[in-house]
Amino acid sequence: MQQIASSSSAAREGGLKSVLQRFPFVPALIILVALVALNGFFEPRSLSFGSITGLVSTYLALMLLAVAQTYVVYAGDIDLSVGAIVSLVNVVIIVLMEKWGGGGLTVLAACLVGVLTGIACGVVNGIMIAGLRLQAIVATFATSIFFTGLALYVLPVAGTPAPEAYWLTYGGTYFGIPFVFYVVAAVALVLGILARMRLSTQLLAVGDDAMAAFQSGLPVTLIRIKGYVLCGLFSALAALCVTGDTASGDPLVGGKMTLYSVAAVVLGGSALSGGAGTVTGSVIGALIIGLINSLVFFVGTPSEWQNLVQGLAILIALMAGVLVSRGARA
Amino acid sequence: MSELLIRGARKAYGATLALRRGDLHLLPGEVHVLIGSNGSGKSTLCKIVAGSVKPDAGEVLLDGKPVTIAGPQAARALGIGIFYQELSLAARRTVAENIYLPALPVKSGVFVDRATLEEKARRVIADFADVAGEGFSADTPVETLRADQRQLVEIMKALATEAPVLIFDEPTSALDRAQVDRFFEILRRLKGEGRAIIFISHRMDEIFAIGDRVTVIRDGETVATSRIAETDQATIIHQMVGEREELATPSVAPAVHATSRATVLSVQDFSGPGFRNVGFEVAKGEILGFGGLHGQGQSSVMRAIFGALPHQAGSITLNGKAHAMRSPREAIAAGCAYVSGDRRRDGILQGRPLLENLTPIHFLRNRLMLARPSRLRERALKPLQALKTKFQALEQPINSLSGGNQQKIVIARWLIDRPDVLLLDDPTKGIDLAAKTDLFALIRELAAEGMGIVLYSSEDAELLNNADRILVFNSGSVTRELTGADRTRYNLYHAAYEAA
Amino acid sequence: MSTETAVSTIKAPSRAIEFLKRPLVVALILIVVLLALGEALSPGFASPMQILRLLIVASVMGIVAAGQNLVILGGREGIDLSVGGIVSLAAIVAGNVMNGADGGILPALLACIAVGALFGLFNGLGITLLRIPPLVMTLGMLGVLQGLLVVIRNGLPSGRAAPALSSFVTQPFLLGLPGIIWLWIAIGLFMAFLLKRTVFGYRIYAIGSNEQAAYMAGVPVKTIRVGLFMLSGMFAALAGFCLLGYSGSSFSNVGEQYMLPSIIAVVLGGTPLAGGKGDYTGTMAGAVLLVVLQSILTTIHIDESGRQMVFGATLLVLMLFYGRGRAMRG
Amino acid sequence: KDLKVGLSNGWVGSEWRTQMIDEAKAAAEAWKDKGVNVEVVVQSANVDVPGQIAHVRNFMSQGVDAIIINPNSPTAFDPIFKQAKQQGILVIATDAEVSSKDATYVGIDQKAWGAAGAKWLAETLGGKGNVVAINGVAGHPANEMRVAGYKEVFADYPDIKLVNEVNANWDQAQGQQAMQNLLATYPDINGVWVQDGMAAGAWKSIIDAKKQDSIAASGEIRKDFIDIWKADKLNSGASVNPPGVMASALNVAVLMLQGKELKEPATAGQYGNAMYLPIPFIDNKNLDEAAQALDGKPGYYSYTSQLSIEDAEKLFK
Ligand SMILES: Nc1ncnc2c1ncn2[C@@H]1O[C@H](COP(=O)(O)OP(=O)(O)OP(=O)(O)O)[C@@H](O)[C@H]1O
Ligand SMILES: Nc1ncnc2c1ncn2[C@@H]1O[C@H](COP(=O)(O)OP(=O)(O)OP(=O)(O)O)[C@@H](O)[C@H]1O
Ligand SMILES: [Mg+2]
Ligand SMILES: [Mg+2]
Repeated sequence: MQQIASSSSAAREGGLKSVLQRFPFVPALIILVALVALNGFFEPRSLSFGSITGLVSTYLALMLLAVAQTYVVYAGDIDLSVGAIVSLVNVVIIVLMEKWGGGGLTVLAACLVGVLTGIACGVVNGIMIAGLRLQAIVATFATSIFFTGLALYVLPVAGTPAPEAYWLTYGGTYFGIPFVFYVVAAVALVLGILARMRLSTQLLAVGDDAMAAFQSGLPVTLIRIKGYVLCGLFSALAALCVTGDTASGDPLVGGKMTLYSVAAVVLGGSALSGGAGTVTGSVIGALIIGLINSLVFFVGTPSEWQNLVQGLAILIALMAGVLVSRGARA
Repeated sequence: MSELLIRGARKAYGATLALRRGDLHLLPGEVHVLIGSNGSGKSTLCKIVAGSVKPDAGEVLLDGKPVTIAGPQAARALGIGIFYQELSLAARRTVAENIYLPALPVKSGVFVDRATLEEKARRVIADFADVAGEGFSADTPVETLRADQRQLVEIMKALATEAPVLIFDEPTSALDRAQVDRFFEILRRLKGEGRAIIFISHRMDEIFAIGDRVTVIRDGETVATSRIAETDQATIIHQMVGEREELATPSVAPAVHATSRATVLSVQDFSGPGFRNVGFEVAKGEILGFGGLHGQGQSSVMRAIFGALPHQAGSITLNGKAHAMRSPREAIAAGCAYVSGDRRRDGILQGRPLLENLTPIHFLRNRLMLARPSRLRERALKPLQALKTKFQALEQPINSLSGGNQQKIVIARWLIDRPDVLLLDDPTKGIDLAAKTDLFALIRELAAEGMGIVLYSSEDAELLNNADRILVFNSGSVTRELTGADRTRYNLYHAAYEAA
Repeated sequence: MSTETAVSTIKAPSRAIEFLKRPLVVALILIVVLLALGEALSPGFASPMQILRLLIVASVMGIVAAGQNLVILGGREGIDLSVGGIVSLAAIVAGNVMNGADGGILPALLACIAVGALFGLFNGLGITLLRIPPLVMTLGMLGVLQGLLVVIRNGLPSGRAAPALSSFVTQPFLLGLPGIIWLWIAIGLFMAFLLKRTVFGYRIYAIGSNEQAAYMAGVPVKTIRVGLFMLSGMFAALAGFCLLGYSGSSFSNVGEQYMLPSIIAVVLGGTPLAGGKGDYTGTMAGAVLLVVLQSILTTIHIDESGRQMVFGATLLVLMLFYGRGRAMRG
Repeated sequence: KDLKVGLSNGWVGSEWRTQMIDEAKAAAEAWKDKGVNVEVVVQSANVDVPGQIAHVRNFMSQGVDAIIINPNSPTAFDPIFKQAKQQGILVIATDAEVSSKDATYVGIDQKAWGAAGAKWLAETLGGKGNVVAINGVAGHPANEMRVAGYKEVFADYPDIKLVNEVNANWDQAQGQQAMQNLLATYPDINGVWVQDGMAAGAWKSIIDAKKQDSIAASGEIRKDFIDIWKADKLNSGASVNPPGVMASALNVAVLMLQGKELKEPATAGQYGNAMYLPIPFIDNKNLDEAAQALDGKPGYYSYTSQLSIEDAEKLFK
């Protein structure tokens, strides 16, 4: 009797747990929904279609950057240079678009070079950390200084405008749907494909226990380098979005985004120690950061308190994210 | 059909020469036992063959052709599969993913083929389905499994390689009897298929049950290879220990009864995670054995007494005083000691000098604030000598010792200041025969000095030979107490296997 | 063909080589090389006065790094990103308490140490009781501290350093060395004593190398870890206090420049981020090395982009010397 | 009609910014006496460019009448300002110029600011000597404009030799360290061009090296520096970037919202949308006046000036 009762309750608990195990971003999603509701309560117009579009186009870059960060976090690594990569790619494409005249085809070519730049940065990071076995936190901090220097070299002063063709497209509306939503859909598709790829599982296995993965015969170094390459790639895509939203070059534009990308990954329920997480969660985490910032304003926080309230809210959300996702695994 | 020849394999870690001259000739269709005391270089030799350790010298010939084994991947490609003593599992991946981690089935070149994966995994699991225990399926994350179940996953992972050469480095150390039996059945089948199998174990009965030939390795050097049928236990042990003649016959201490009847530890109505209504008393000078199948609550009870697991009900009385035992600190202060068989997790301070590994209990029990290395060194040496630990200096990092010697360090830390109660939770896991003998002699001595000792061992012989009294655990409860002449293998098995 | 046919005798690595591979020695050699290089590039760079001034700057960095070092040694991915915020906060608190009066020095010191300890305590409690990863907890705390700085500055006059404190930091005090260098030496001795001769020190290494085993051996894991974060906060606060003496008045964001460099100093000093290994002597050399490198770059006449690229690349090269992890295939 | 004005500040790392917001709030209060209700809503936080774009979007969601922004980028706001204008929102940038045609810049000319300090330095040195420059954040537009300003001036003085330029990121301690390194490597420098925020630090190093009698260097407009300046009789001069710029911008914005038209349309500057405010200059001649103006203020308080409502009204038809 007793045994039956206890086992059925265990099954129920297991049900909740397995939901959290399959979808570790559920808690983040709940926070997100709550934040949307609160934003709407304090400023109904923030839920208008235009405002939502604005929110998405502003934070699309951070979402992509959080995704970028997630792939290295999968393998138990971290990349503190993502912001610098965003800056570098931003100035590279801006300078190229200006140099090449800013026509449709040259814009695409510049974007391609930008993406390759991001990938190259990822390769550098990957070789430094996986190949030469430097510690990720300090090595990527060093590469971030290097990439920033490079960005300053490419474009010493913020300001060169992007061709109208570029940012009007990014901000435009096609068939009644804003361009950014097409981007979101495309990104979702790509992420779905990546999640089913062997590389995702391999990255997670490496993050779980690198030695075990190596001894099992996985090419650990190569896998980690691929993680950094994915990170560089998505950082470059984030830079394309930043450029679309800001329509100009700025060698420092990404600097502050690095730590936010780490925060977004944690908010999304991924473990910084590696081996567990989802990119969906990170995307949600990025939106949470954006919504916290606007909510703090909409509730009418006095200006001198805004930073503190935002800081506290993010700290609490981070703690909640960690606690809940651990509850899912414990 | 593969024939493997290893000649003159050599590996040094800094000043430690792990393998001096490893030779091994492995034939298709045999189970080749590799035996040697702790730290003799067995795992090192295996890892060289598996590609995860780079040898300093030596050659490997596969079917007569010299081969270069550049890494684990290369080894797999050459048809070598391995079970690692320390396991090679990704805890948060599922059983199926772990089994096929090195070669995940893919479709369209890049996507994981989940359906094929699950199906293939189910087929491998099916071999062990009835002995694997509850909660073991293809999509269970490995982190939720028990130690024996994890070992089964590692076995399946090795089997799934379908490699002609298979290496098993202590695959049975956490398995219960039924699991071992099943594993051996499979080994015999593979042997029949012509696979070449290396098998390592410290359990003599297993060696004689499954082996065809045996190679003995001593101090990093291969000393002899013989057919199992043409050798015996005494000869093997003689080859293992070299000149230490007196150890050739395993010393089996007769059951001594408690010298004094004074109760030192009393546990009543004890319930917690994995055990229910357990009650017993340990007298001064007594060695109380915990028996039964693997994972029936023996370990949990000990950990709960030690404060490392919470208990829900019951009382613990030590030297006449009741204790809540909310943490190991409290238990240690009360005079309790606990030695875990899982030294990597619970025991050693990885990378730290022996001295630091030896002193934490001493600090706590003497409420010290300052550490004076010269004084500490003096204190630490005595128990190390008593355990015949092999080491060069107290400043060397603990990972420069072999597994067995690491375990001796962990035990020695408890002996600087004598505890009143010693809880031994499978303390000899991975310890060689000679060391075991030393250890049990010492335990008997400690008991004679008035300590109360609780011993759990996954090896029945160890229990029967050393415990004065045995409580048999089944499904978290004590189902039988064996004393005096009742302490027979038959009674032990009978109690262990009967339905709770 | 064989795995490795050469029948080699194992070379016991010679003592000299072992010695030269020690992080402390490498750092010291590099410091000398850099000073010589600096002197060659711009005469006067390695003059005794200038070296003294570099040491003053290095000592502030070194004091922050002392706390960082302890937290990192304690393992479990120990890291303290909030030190930057604590340095700033402490400088403001100290400046306001002493407000230019020598008599206020002691109360100011006590006040800012208390502030450092308090935030260290918050960090420590979040990390141990709620088991938030240190990177996440201290990152969140950094956000809170930055917000707090804004609030505090709105309500407080900015303080000034007492003359005695200023001269303690910048003027010769004993044997021609400023007081702060003596303070740093004292901290070096204190750290050596703490780590090598106290039970607390032994326990730091114990929890850093295997927390679970330490717990089973009766080490009060949580208490120690909370203590480490409190010490880190206190060292950061002490550095903020000294920085006030260095710059004369407190101003916002003084501490920002110490956050990641303090970690770099620890790593250059031979303490791996994994913890459980390393000591403070190396970190001291690491701090000097970092400061010498930075100031060499200030004195050579190149563009900022060039400076950053050289700085980033040099850090990477330095890490390659001895910041590398172990190979998977031993 | 009641007016709602959004103030956006994307960096909170200095007291100057705090004062800027406070003065703008005070200016809004002052309109009450004129019978105009001006409600200000403020977003002031350390954000990156995308974060500040979000500020603007939040203001748009709230339906403000005007946005006054101290922008983190000159060009990045072009698209969002365009949207704001389409919604009928008046956009005014202050402190740093923006390229958007949909916005007006009300503030000082940063290039002239840099030039004023350089001119003072060059003249103080009698047109000759070795000079070093300590700049803010490399790549930041305000910094680069100031740099362009001093470069242009120094080019006119062939005997002034600019021996090195370094960046100390508008951080006082970094400015102090940079100065210390520069003093060690260039023992014979005569002049230092340094921006506010770092000047106090640079001066500290100069004083520690006991070179205050042989070096002329630019100074700061914060009260605690001006006190030292006065007490130690430093050879210094400071162009004033008054924190009151945002208040000035607010006054202009309110008048514009009331439908008034500028006498001279804002067409100055490289983007042709600027309306420059005068740049006061403090040197030893008027130091006492400046000190008097700051009397009784806290140490971090900056010397300030702004367009009063009356001054602003004079600019309109
Ligand atoms: N990674 C390593 N670093 C340093 N020394 C090592 C390392 N691995 C093994 N050794 C040393 O090499 C020797 C042989 O170790 P090995 O693990 O091969 O022994 P073993 O025969 O498998 O022993 P056991 O029965 O205890 O598992 C031991 O002295 C051990 O301390
Ligand atoms: N029941 C347990 N079994 C094994 N390990 C544990 C257990 N509880 C905690 N630990 C390990 O020890 C760490 C610290 O645990 P803990 O409770 O409880 O510290 P403590 O020794 O009680 O410290 P303090 O005495 O300061 O409270 C945990 O993070 C975990 O790794
Ligand atoms: Mg072994
Ligand atoms: Mg406790």
